[in-house]
Amino acid sequence: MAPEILLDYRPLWAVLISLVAAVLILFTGERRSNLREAWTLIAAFGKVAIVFSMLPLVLGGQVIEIAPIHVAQGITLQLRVDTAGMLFAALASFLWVITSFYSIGYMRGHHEKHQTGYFASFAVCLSATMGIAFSANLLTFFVFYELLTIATYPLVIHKRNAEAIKSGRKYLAYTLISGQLFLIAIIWTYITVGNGDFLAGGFLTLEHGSAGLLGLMFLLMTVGAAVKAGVMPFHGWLPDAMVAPTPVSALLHAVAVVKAGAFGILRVVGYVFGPELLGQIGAAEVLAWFAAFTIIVSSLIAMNQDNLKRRLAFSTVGQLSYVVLGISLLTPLGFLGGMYHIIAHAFMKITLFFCAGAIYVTTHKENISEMHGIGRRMPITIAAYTIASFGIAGVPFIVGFISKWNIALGALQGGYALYVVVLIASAMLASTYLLPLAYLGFFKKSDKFTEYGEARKDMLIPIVITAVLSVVLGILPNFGANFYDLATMAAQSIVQSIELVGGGW
Amino acid sequence: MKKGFGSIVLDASFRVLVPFTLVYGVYVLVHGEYSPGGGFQAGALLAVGIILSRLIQGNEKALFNIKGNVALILAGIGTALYALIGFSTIFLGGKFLEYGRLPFSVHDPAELHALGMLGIEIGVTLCVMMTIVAIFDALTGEEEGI
Amino acid sequence: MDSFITGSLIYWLVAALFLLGVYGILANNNLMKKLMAMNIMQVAVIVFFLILGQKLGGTLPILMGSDTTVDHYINPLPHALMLTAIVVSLSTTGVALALLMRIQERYGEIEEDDILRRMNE
Amino acid sequence: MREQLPALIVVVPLLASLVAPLVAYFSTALVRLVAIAAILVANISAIGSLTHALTKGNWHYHFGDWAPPWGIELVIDPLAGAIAVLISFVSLVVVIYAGPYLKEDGWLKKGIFYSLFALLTTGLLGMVVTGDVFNLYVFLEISSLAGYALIASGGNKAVVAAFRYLLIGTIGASFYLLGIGYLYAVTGTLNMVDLAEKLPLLMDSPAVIIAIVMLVVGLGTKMALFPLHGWQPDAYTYSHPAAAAFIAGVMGKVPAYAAIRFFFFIMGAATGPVYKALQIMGWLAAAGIIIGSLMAIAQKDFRRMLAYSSVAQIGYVVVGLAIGNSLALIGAVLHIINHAIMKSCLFLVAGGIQWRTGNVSVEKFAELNKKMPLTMGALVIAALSMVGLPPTAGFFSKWYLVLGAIEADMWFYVVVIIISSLLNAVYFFRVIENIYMKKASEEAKDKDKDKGKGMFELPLQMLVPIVVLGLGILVLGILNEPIVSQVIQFVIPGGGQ
Amino acid sequence: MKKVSALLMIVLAFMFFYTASSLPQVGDVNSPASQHVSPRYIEKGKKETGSPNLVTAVLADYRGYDTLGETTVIFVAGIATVMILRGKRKGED
Repeated sequence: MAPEILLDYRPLWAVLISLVAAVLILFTGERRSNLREAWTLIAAFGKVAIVFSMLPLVLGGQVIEIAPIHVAQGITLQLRVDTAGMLFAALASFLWVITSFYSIGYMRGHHEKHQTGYFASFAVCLSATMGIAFSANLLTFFVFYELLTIATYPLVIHKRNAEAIKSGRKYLAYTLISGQLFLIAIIWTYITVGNGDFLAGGFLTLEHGSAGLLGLMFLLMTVGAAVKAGVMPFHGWLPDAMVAPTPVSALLHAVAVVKAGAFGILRVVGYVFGPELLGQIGAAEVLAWFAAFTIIVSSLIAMNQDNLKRRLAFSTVGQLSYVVLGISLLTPLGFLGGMYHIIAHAFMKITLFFCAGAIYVTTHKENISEMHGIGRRMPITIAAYTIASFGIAGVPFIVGFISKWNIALGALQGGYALYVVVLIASAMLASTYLLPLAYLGFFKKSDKFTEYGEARKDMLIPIVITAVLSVVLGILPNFGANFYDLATMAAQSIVQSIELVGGGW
Repeated sequence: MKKGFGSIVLDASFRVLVPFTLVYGVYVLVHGEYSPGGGFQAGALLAVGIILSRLIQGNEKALFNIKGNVALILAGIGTALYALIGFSTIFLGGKFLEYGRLPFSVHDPAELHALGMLGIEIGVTLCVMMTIVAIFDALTGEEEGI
Repeated sequence: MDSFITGSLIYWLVAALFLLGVYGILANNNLMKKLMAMNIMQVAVIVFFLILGQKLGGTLPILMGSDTTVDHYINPLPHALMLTAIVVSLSTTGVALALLMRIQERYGEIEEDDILRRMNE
Repeated sequence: MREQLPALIVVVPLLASLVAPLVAYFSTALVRLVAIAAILVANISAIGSLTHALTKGNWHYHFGDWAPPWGIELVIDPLAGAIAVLISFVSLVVVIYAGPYLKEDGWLKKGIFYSLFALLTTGLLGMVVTGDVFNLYVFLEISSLAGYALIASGGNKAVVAAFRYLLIGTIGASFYLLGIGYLYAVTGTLNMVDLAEKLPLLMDSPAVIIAIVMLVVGLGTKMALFPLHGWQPDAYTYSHPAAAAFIAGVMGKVPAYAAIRFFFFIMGAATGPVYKALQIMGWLAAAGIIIGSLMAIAQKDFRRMLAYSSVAQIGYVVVGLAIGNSLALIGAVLHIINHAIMKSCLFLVAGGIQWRTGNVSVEKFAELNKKMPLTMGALVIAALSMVGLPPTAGFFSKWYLVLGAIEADMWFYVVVIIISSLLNAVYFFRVIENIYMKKASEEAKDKDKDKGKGMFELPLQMLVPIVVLGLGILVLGILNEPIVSQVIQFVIPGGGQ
Repeated sequence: MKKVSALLMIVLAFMFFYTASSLPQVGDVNSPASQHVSPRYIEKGKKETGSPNLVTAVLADYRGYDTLGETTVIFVAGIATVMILRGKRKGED
């Protein structure tokens, strides 16, 4: 089923709008902070409008293309909106709005320094994310991928203290090295194939080289993407990046960076190599093993973290590996579940980080052991936190359940019962490391929190929105942006089969 | 040389030596295309004449008392003369340094080349002479810093 | 053997001269000696070119009367080139001497290793 | 005048440099204008010649209307045209930048500076556009002498650096001269086109082989190819700050261009000895890339760090030659252009920092982003480009080099290039960290001379060139495809058609 | 350093000596240098340039552009020397 191609500049605008915003923000500067935040919000809403205006076309089976620049002979920087890209773009652009509101509140409530640089690089990050979502070939993908690396660096080192610099170096070391490996693989692909255009189902075949060479290529590419996705053993930078302010962590872990990594793995597996080839050379199984390993181990590590944000970070490492696992199962439902988990995890984890940030700004407490009885004072926040935690644990009627269910079905489809066990085990672990805060918060008595009240309005409202949305999406998976249909269509296009047995519910 | 080391012998020899050197330099210049010689050698000789007059008579009384700065400017002018001859042939519709286009009325085009060569040799002579003088001044270290 | 002496020996000598110059630049520690070695090296190159212009039975290339037989005059091109090369080496030496004077008046010596040590401290 | 453009490229700046002392005697403001105008004319002529060469084929200009090989000719093919445009452009930018540095100097020093600068430009342009190997030597010496003087005028340390550069540079020039002497001995001609016809028959003669060795040593010394780079760091570090950007950015590239000219156009790289020589050069360059980057990491002085990184970057070009297929050659030429712009931009920034705060040590760069935001922005762009991150210019030259290396199955070079770009990341991000994250110590704040109290962070004459080059890096990166497909792919031998 | 460079020189010397035999014999009237370009200077030089001194003819006319460069080199040497000796930066000993 060849989708009809539609030439349109909207993808380009979607990428550029926040770049323009970044420039405007830089020139507006620290003094006129209201105008500066105004730029952020305008860009955010504009981006959402553009992206969602393309949604019906994509749902109608169309593909939007635009090739702004030729890089070299036969190599173009090309943007294409297909179902998977639409999924990611809609998610990121929507969550950017919420995050901008939240971070304005956070920054003001917290009197952070360097806010201009913060909002500017934030906007650039979103541009890069859009580019990653809409990139039509490997080179475009790589360009925006590196842009994302650079744009995230100022966010990681936001606090400008020694610790921040150290983690910033670590971040750069990981991402730049993996980026170079990625680059080798990309150039190699261009040499062997002649072009790197993403094709649903993959464009590499066994004619392009022996299984060993292709396996090496796959390894290079996945390492390049897995570092950003924080798959063990490449997760080292992720918890250290926790020194960044909370909205940044929310952006890093829920919206942009790690999701870009997961999305990169999706592109590599589904659109460069394709399930068929990977099934032949059996490279995906290795990836699946790594993912399963990461899921268990990261949960175990997370349990011993007292710092709330570090704990959430390790839980992110685990949850991202769900996506990787679902994708590397190479089964239709696996792809579906993996892609939908990008959505699900985004909503749940952003809620969790928002809560952590709200607690930090209001009470300046970061460690769980100090949060006894906090629920008495901040009931709404902790309630939202609890909902999200249940979602991560995979309780039905919350969005996390749908994706996990599909991944499990996908595992059965592929006949790997073991992964189902992994999923269940990790669900147990998740509940054990996330729920204690809710328990302490509500049921432990403590007089520490008499002086604090509920969080600021402009931080509370986003929390409530995301929490509610994760419930709504758990009941109507297609609510809003038809995420579920998008994921289904993408999965179908990848495995080129209509028979998508069962699926969600 | 502020005062020079003038003595009777030197002054006497000066009267013979310097004019001879200068004339010989000019001869080498103009005769350069019939015998070994040319602008560079001529420039060196003329410079020697000037430097001799300085060494013997001292800067104040020197016959040709050219300060280093002026010498430098003149050296540039000398080379510029060479380049301008090249430019002139461009403006006369030829290529750079195409002596055949020089605007003189002669019965044999080869003479135009000879004239052109003479012209550039003069430029070269001026450049070499003045450069040597300028270097001499700089080396004696009597000129103030720039 | 005779042909070697008349024909190729000079190349050996020129090469030896050139390499002596290069070795002098590399091995000497006194900057002035380096400069002299540099001149030796340049002279070797100049001589090499002039050799290329030689012709048996050729005289210096100034036409006598109307005789324009090629073999009667040695090749004028290398001489013209080497005039340029001589002037270049002269200019280089002049600039080098000026630099040397500055070094001398700043450091009071022209021994390279001492100067480098004092530069970097 | 249209048909005179190739000559104008060289002789106009030459004439300007000759009359500079005279003009300066009357008006020091006028001499600056004269120098700028002359270089601008050269730039325009270079662009005109390049377009002519691209549209109507190579352009031969016979001096004195003597047909080669008897006379001297200029040959403007796309390669020469492109490099000439590059040189004149960088020269133009830097000569505009030089103004504020000379404020306190007297008329003679101003005149001599602009004269030397124009002569350096003339020499480099003359080397690029000439079609005669001996003429190349003459202009090589002009540029070298002007370069020695400009370096020596940077202070007392600079004098020593200039003297050592003079000795080593003269060795290089003599080796080059001896090399063309051998070529002349076996072919009897000095004209490049003529040589290109005669040499292929003589390729296995020992004289040609030794000529190749001489050329490798001579040009390698001049381009500071490892291990012949000993003169380069001091020379670049201590040279006159107003000219450092031009010297460091362009002077090393022209010998590299000459190497391309000799090995690919005159001799033909396919032939055995040249191929072997290029392989050896390639290995040396690979070693130079790694060692130069490591040395750069060890440096504290910003300019010295940049100088060592130049040792590494010229290695990229030579590696491109060693790989030798068309993609790698495109990469090499592209890198000559990109790196000239990047390195000039970085040295301009270094000069600006020195001018504003009086220090060049990376440790003291803290909080410069507050004092001079635009300059630091340019520095960041240039740094990213040196690391080779898209979409800056540096990425694309690296892209072509790696493309060529993989196509030629020379994975060794791929690894080297990747490692070196990571090393670049190490030292450039160290600089960026120092600028944006360190807290400035008090005495550093006090040491800020009051020069920055103007309307802008730097005088406009200095700020505009920095910004122009900074944007130029981005433009070169984004407009990379048209540049390659319109120009660069025609510069490689037999390329394009 | 000394030993290394001496070794290098010896190696180069052997290269030179080895290649010397492949160069034309000294004074060989049939060497390429004597056969290819220079004959025209001798045969037509006087007629074309009017100068019986062929070296001057080549220097100043056929290769006049080189000589322009050569003169420029002298000029550069002059201004370079003045710059170096008299152009000390202020505030330097």
